[in-house]
Amino acid sequence: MLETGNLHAYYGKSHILHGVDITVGAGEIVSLVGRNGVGRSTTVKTIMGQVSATGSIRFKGEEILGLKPFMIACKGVGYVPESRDVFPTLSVEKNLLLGVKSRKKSRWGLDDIFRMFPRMQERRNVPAGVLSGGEQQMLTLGRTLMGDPDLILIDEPTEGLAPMVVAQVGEYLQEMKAQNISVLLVEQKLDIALKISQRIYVMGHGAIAFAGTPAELHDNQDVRKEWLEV
Amino acid sequence: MHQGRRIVEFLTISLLNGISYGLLLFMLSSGLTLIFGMMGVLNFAHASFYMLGAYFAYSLSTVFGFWIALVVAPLLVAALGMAVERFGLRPLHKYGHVSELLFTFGLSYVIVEIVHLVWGRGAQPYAIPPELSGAAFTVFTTEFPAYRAFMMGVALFMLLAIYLLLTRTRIGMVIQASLTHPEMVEALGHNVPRTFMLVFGGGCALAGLAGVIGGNAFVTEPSMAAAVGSIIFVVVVIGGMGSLSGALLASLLIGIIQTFAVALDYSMADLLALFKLEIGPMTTGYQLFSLTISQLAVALPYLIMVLILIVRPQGLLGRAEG
Amino acid sequence: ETIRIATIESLTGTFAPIGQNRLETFQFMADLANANDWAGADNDFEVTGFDGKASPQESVIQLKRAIDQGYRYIGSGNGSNVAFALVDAVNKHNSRNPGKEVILFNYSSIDPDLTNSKCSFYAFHFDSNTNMKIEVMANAIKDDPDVKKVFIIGQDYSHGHQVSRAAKDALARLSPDVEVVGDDLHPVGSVKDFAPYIAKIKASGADTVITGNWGSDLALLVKAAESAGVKAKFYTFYANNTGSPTSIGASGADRVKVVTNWHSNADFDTEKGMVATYKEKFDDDLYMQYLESVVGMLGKAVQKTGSLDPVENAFAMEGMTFDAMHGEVEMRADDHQLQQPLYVATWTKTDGGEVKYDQENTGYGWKTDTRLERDLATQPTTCEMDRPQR
Amino acid sequence: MSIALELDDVHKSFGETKIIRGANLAVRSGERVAIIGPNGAGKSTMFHLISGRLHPTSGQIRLRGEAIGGLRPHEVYRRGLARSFQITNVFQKLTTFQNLQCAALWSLGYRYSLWHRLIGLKDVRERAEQVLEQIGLTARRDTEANLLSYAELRALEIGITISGGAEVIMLDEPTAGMSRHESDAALALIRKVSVGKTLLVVEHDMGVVFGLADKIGVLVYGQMIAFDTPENIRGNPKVQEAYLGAVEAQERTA
Amino acid sequence: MDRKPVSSLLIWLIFAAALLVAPLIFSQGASISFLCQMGAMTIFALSYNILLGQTGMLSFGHAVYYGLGAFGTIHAMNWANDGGLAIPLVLMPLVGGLVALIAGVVLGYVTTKKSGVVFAMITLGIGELVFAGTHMFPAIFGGEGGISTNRVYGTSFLGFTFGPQIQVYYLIAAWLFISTVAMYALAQTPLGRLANAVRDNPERVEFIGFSTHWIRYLMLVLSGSFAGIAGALTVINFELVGTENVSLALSGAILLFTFIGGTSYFYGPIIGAIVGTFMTAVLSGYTPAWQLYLGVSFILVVLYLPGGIASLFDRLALAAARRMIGCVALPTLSMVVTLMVLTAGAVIAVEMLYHITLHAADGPIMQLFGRQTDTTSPANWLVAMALVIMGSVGLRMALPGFRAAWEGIDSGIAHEPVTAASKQGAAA
Ligand SMILES: Nc1ncnc2c1ncn2[C@@H]1O[C@H](COP(=O)(O)OP(=O)(O)OP(=O)(O)O)[C@@H](O)[C@H]1O
Ligand SMILES: Nc1ncnc2c1ncn2[C@@H]1O[C@H](COP(=O)(O)OP(=O)(O)OP(=O)(O)O)[C@@H](O)[C@H]1O
Ligand SMILES: CC(C)C[C@H](N)C(=O)O
Ligand SMILES: [Mg+2]
Ligand SMILES: [Mg+2]
Repeated sequence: MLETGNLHAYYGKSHILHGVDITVGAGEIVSLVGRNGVGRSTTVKTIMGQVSATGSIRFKGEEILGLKPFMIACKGVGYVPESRDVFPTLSVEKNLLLGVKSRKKSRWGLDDIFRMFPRMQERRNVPAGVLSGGEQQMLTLGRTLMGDPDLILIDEPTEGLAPMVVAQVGEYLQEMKAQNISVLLVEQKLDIALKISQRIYVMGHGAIAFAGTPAELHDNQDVRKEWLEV
Repeated sequence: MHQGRRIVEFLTISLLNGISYGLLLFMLSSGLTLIFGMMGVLNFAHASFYMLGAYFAYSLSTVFGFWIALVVAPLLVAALGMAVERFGLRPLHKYGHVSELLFTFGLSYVIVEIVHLVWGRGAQPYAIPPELSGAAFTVFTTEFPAYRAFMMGVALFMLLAIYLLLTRTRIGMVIQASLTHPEMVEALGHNVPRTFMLVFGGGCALAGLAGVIGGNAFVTEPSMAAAVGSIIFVVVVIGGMGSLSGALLASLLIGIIQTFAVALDYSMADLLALFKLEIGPMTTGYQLFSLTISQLAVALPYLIMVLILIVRPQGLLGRAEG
Repeated sequence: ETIRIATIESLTGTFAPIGQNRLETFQFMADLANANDWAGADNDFEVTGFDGKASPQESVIQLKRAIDQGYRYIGSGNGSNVAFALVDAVNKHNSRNPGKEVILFNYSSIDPDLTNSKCSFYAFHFDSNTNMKIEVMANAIKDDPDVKKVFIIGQDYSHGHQVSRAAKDALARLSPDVEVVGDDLHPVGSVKDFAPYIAKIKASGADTVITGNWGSDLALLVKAAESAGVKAKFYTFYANNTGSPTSIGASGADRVKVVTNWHSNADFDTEKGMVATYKEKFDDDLYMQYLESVVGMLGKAVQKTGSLDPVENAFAMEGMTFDAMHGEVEMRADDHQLQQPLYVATWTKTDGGEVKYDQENTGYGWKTDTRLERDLATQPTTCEMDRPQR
Repeated sequence: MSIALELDDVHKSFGETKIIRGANLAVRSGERVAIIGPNGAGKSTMFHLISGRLHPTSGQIRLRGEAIGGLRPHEVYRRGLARSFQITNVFQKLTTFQNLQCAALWSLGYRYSLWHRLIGLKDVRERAEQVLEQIGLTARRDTEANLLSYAELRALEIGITISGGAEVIMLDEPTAGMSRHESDAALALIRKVSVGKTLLVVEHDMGVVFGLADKIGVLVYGQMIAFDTPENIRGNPKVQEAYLGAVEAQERTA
Repeated sequence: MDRKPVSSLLIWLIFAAALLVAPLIFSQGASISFLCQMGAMTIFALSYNILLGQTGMLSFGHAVYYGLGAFGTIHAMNWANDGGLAIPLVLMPLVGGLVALIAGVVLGYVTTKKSGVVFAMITLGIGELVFAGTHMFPAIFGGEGGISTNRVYGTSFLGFTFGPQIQVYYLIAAWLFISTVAMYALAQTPLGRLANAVRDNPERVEFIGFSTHWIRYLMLVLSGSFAGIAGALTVINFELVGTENVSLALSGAILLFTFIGGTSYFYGPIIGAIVGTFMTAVLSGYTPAWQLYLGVSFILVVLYLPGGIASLFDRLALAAARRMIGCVALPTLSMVVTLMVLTAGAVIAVEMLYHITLHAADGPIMQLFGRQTDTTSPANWLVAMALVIMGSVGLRMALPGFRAAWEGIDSGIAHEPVTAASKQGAAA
């Protein structure tokens, strides 16, 4: 589904990614963990075409590096950013509708989203700007699904969520997997990552420091010591 | 009776004049409202695009005649507008609306000068096409010019077009969302830059069309932009920033009020005179008392605007912010 | 030597076409003078335009600039509002900088106060003032049977006020039976849609309109009247100024009249060819013949005094006569108001004969109704001129 | 001990939707209180109501006995209550130091003065520098705020809130978006600055909540379903199902 | 911080000295009255920046205060001329300031309730309203004719009659100095700093105990008063006021000037006023295209130099402070050269075009940079085009190097305490 090769990314002159190689298989949940500031968000932004980079990004076998973000999106990549970026002035419903891509016919409709997050249905007509932190998180997730992506990049979806909702989000991701959508999950909370993902990448200093299954990571004390714990 | 007839005649004609003037104002301000309402850009060069519309139309009509000009001139203006958006506003987007506003403000200076350069300082003999000169109908003895009628027609057509655009497409939503998070909108698969360019171009086209119509209804001269420059802002503000129906309402309001005000030579002094209060040049504040409504006509729109802003800052039909 | 004249005109804004024409005529006349040595073989005129933007303050700024650049002769082709400001500024300058005096030639502003209460030794006025013109107009109206109800409309500034004042008392004196059914003022240069005013005129039932409007304020007024099918007569001062003829067009034929000191079809044997040459040089009409008198009289003065000193030449010009294209003119010493013939003319189809030249390629031009000789056209003055001692 | 802040059956609805449905709360002065609750429960809204950004639809809000419901933010502040924001909210073009200077002005009685030279005001400078010290940004004293990193901004956010010396302080998710390491630091900071003051925090990070609070209030659907000591809150079954559900798991990884 | 007062004292001395010697350097005729205008405009621009730069209020009606101040002054002067009121000319600017202050107190309260675009619109409305109003009360505002006065009245002040232009200059210079000091001081007060806070984040200001409305109101009244002083000085200079002194055009012009100068630096507006007055008062004397040049340079500033001209100086100073002039010198030089080539080409073309449209009748020959130029000869057009092309190509090549070099310096800024200090900066 997704495959990056020797990805180097830059903000202005500061060199953030130093050759990142990750792959995401079809219908697979892959997590990207690591300390703050190591470049996880940058990685997903780069895939989304928002950060200038060199190397290669192949999606469904076709090179998408250098394409404009909206083209990449139209090819079936969904993105849930770290900063939730709901459209504050638009109503919740309009926010969701904006998720729909111009041409394609979508597997997900408003009702599916409302079934997933009943709270959204209640708040349907209020401007999204007034939603609580958590609600905004749900909204962005739903909005991305409306676009019917084959791969979703999610950056820290559980941030600022009440513990119970955090658990829910985990389940939603599972559900998507069931719908045979691939997920690249950037997570801060290791427990979830370990729980729901098939493979885990640990990132350090803008490069992949470890790749393997949750089990392997769970056992590998030194990696966790060096790259995750404080 | 003779007198009575004349009053009726006067009222009808004045009303028609007011409405047609109001509709021209609407043609002018609709584009402005559109651009502001959608993109949040206060386009100070809007009146300049109106002027360009008139000049293009003049030049074109000398070669191809009015009807071609009527279609082509607005398109040229639109093209120009898109160029402005693409090379002027787009790079400024990140600095926020004030710098966009300032850019258009500077642009208005430049456009006047370009007009000077290309067409000179004098007024252009941009004439009403023969098909449309003459009277549409006569009220008793006064003829109502066919061209003013035509003007009204075009304005209404314009209103319809915009309405369809806004209701039948998602453009509005996309733009509004892009105001706060352009990257996110792109990430959802919308081509934001192109949409912005189209909207701005569209707004300018409307101004251009107004120019084609207003240019020969009144005068085509370099100061024509400045002449309407601030009144259209008044319309937009009174109507409620970004509200199209508000703009329509405000335009008609101003058009009619101003037209009738000109006719009323009554002053406070006259009013008081009714109550046997004599106001003479000696009275303190005679200036104020002797001021006739027709003298006030020029100031009325601004007076209304300021009052509106005080009692109802979001304008007649504007949404309250926050 | 070169006689450098700085003339202050409105070269930008709504009245630019008027100012442009005046400047061009000035330079045209200067060339003519230089070709014919009006100021003697060894003196040449040079005219430079300064843009007063039709604003008193801006014009005074330009005056300062001109003076700073060493100009001693200043022309002014603006509204009376500007003229008053310039006269005032010139007086101040002269009193503060003895030996550096400048003098002002006003060839446009016709507010009578300029040659009465506000008259100045340093200012000369070459256009007949409102009182003179209105007197002639009122006489024409007296002899015009179908004038019964008059509507006076003017620009809301001193000139407009004066026209309305003068018109009302002249009509009262000369034809008491004529009724003034309306008297209205509108903002200067900013009205683009005159329809409301026309509706007003219409409602008043007037058959004749008297207006001192000029520039676009006249052009638009007539245009609006035309499109509302108003058939009233227009008695004007400036219907022959750039812009207006076009908008008067065919529909104004035999209805629009102008009271002026000269028009292109006024006994054209004397100014043979001049109208044509001007037309083909500037693709515009010659109507500011006053500038011939300005250049001519200054030249004559320079020849007489043999010096370029403004004060000396000012004295020389007092009471001077000059043989202008429309007859002999005299600069009256008491108030520096040029005494010259006056015409009343009507907008008519050109006929190659009496109506030879048209204006702005409309196919219509001016046909003289009456010509008033200079002594008949004069008016008394209340001016008490105080002159510098020499 | 006297009551510092008191909410008495406070309601708030936006149009139709009721957000706060009769919230009650009584905070003793000197107490450290944490407000927790599911997303959208109305925690931030409650803060807005207390701090004057929003006005209650009905009910009483009292600050040291005085009714403050309906006052404008600056009026509330002048009565000794300062707050921070969930989304960082500082003066971007001013330096860290100047940010704190501004925040200190009112309490030191300079109001809208135009007859003092700011640099000359010794007390303001000392106050600002002292706070700078506390929030550990002394090194960034003259850096423009918009050049600070996220964690530094959150610290400044707190700094601005405290430098007015108000004795009731409200912090809305002070550690949101911080790594565990960073939030530990933040926790320490909050402990330090809230000594002898009345503190209200909204937090989702249970580490912080339980590490900080003397009392915990649980807000669910606009109602304060519990207000008690941490131990009792942990035990409280209502809270369990309404909110803490997954907290155990999280604690483990913490 | 501690050594700043010293250095700024020096700067003030330089400033004063500059004001003293200016008329000696630019002594020939025209330039004295030009300097006078510049002085008044400088105060006006500085006062405008109290709103735009310091408080973040974009006003389209600042001329209202300038103009009303002017009208107030001229009536006071005429009154004084008639022996009615015994205020010497030197103190007239205070009258202007006072009138404007009152106007600010009256109009300001409503206008400052809102901020941002709404504020901009309200000021536009009030501006137009006052402008229209001036036409309705000719007895007070002189209608189309304006009001004139005589600045020479009463007993002379230390032997100054203020008839001669040079004496007026020194009067204006003195007031310019005083006002500048006052406005700089204002920026240093608590209120001044709070204004900056309002500019950056009005909402938060409410939460540190201040009413944003009140702060905006105070700042508007203050800046209005200084504008009034500027208006008064203009009156003293021209002895005439017209309604254009309250016009939108003037409000717009001052916005242009201020922004070109640079709104985020105290001294920006001074540069702006100098450049602006130069263009309107001097350049307009030489070319009809001056407004084009003004507009274009404004647009260029908005697009490529948001910090205004002042930011150039600031960066140079920074480069100097970092001893990095060396690494920017060459790229900058090449940049400047190519720009000049480009400009030259453009100017030639524009001037010839203007000649063709405006002075066609005077034949094809025109004076350009002191030499006869035939506007019809293709040669000249080719030259112009060539220059433009060379310029733009050169620009393309020079730009990357230029960018890189300066970014090299800017990138330092982040960790550079100096900048922030120098921004709130000395009036250099
Ligand atoms: N817009 C930007 N300009 C310059 N540097 C940036 C920018 N955004 C991020 N960085 C830097 O890039 C590095 C990686 O940032 P990134 O957001 O990818 O970190 P992260 O792994 O997502 O951590 P977290 O999201 O938890 O903060 C950080 O050092 C950050 O300072
Ligand atoms: N102005 C408003 N109009 C309508 N609804 C609003 C408005 N402001 C807030 N709300 C609603 O009030 C509810 C509470 O919002 P609030 O921000 O207080 O939640 P919260 O407790 O802070 O949640 P979180 O912990 O996620 O921040 C949300 O459902 C939100 O949509
Ligand atoms: C330019 C002229 C037509 C001005 C007019 N005659 C006046 O006196 O104001
Ligand atoms: Mg991240
Ligand atoms: Mg919250």
